[in-house]
Amino acid sequence: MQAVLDIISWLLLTAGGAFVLVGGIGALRMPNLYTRMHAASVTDTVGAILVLGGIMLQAGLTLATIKLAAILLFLLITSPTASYALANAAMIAGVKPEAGRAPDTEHDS
Amino acid sequence: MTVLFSVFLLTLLVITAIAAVQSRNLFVSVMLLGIFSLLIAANFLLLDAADVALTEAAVGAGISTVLFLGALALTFEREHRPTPHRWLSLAVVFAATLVVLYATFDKPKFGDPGAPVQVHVAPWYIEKTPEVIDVPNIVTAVLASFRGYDTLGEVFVVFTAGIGVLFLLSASHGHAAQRRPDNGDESKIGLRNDLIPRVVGRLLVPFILLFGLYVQFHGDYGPGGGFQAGALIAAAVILFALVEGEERTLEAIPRGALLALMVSGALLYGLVGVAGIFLGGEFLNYSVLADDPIAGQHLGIILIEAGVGLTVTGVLLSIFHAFAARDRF
Amino acid sequence: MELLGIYHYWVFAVLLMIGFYAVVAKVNLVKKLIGLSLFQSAVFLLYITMGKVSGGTAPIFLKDMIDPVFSNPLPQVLILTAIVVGISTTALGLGIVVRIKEEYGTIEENEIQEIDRR
Amino acid sequence: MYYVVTIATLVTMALALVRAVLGPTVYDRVLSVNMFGTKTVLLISVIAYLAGRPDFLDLALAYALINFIGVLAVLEFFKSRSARRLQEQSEREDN
Repeated sequence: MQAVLDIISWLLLTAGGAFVLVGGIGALRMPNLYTRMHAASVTDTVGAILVLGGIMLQAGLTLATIKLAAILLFLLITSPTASYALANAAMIAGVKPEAGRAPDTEHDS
Repeated sequence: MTVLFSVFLLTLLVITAIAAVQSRNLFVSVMLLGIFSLLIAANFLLLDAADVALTEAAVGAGISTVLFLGALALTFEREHRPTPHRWLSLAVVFAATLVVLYATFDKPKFGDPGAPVQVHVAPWYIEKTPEVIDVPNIVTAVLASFRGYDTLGEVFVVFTAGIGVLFLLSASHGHAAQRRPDNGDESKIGLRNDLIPRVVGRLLVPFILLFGLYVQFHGDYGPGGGFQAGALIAAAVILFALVEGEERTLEAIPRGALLALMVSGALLYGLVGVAGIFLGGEFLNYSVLADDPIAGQHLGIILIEAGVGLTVTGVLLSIFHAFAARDRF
Repeated sequence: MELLGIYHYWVFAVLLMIGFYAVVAKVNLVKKLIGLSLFQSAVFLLYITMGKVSGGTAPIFLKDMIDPVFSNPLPQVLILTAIVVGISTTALGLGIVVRIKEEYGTIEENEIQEIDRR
Repeated sequence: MYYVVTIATLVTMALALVRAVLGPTVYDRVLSVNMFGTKTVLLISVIAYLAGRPDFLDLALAYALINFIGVLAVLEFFKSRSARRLQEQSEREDN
């Protein structure tokens, strides 16, 4: 039983690590703001679920698991909201979601 | 392996710091400062300082960004001029860096248990804490009981800084600045009319408050204490102010209440100390507060931490309101 | 391993000097305060680094600990309070900068000096 | 096995930092600050188990709750600033 749990948790952790990494590469390499945001926010959520889930399996039924569940819950609430607010603010400020390169109008102004 | 992680994080830390100083856009600097705070908190954790990391988390993640942004909203967003005498300053700084680097070779080895810092008073604290105070968190024991004088001083420094900000920013406005009148355009576009962040923000506020109270009263058993809790609770109220607006926050917690928090926290700390004298001990000796010395210590530590928490909350919120009342950002 | 350990001190030195550079060379007052907080953080890092004991753990007793090795709690206490004091004093500095801007209309040091000379 | 996640998180942090330094718009920087926050939560949770100290999870919980505030404050700032600019523009046009 313990071995099975270990293997599942190992798989979850590795998959989580992979997603996190892919998100990082996407946030760096994607051509414009909205695609970068897509890469970062989606993998943020999946990565958090997988990594924290993997740790939860290791922790077993303790107070730590409840804390991990709370962390996961709050991350699942706040992280997409922050992404939404960010995209919304960028839209209002006039950064257009165009294909290809980002418009160079609003460099840090 | 942990040392390697630490080295990696420290390298990122240096890059962040250089980028923050080098950027002429002050927003970018402030945002990089936020990243800097996250990195240094992770580093503190790797160096076994859980309490310090929690403090950095509570202060650096929200409050310091909000304060810097508040100041930027009232001043300018960009540096207007390039740095004068740049090469001269760089040369001086480079020379000074070499001197400090040379000095590091005489430092005790990293992690050496025989270094002078480790053998002076720390072993005594670690050995005596279970016996004299009996709380699991040695940091709290040292902070609140063994070195209560230091902490009293720090609380009064925080208090004084808060008073100073109130004096500076509640002065009547100079001729240059006038309070921008509230107009429909601005309030229509702000966060207050953006439903999703508003709902989520309001949902989070009670949880942050609850977590703040947990950190306050669980400080004897795990990482936490008055300083961290004060910063967390202040952060919760600031979040409320961001999503619901200044006026509603001031309706809930008026300025007078914040002043009362500030003063009562510092007074509570002082009074606990004086109570020690009246009960036949020394100033800030909690052992005499109850029949059993250890119960007295526990009581004293809880009261002191409560005082610290009240003052820190009051001061940070007063500072925030002082900046926000100058102009809405 | 030894070099990796001393790396912490080097980072302290470099961060300290980055902060120092911002304070002495930059003319923008907010930038100076940012430099000051970097300087502060460097000092925090030095203290915490010195308190680390190899093989040690955070100085909090857990129930199932047998003969634990703890890192030094004293620097942690000093820095914990210093962080909160640091943010309050930074806020005080920012308050002064805001007042300067309202009176002089600028936060660049050399422009303020020019106005004063007039 | 925690090492895999830790290394992945650290590398991602480095990538996010590069994005934060490069920009080009402020929103990119806010995005990387937000990413950095989530990655820090994960990193701290993993380190807590790496070090065998589950009580460190309090710290990750604090970040999970608070990170949001910095991002919201920045966005609020930009929104009201662009609103102010629009208004100044319209005032100029009115005159």
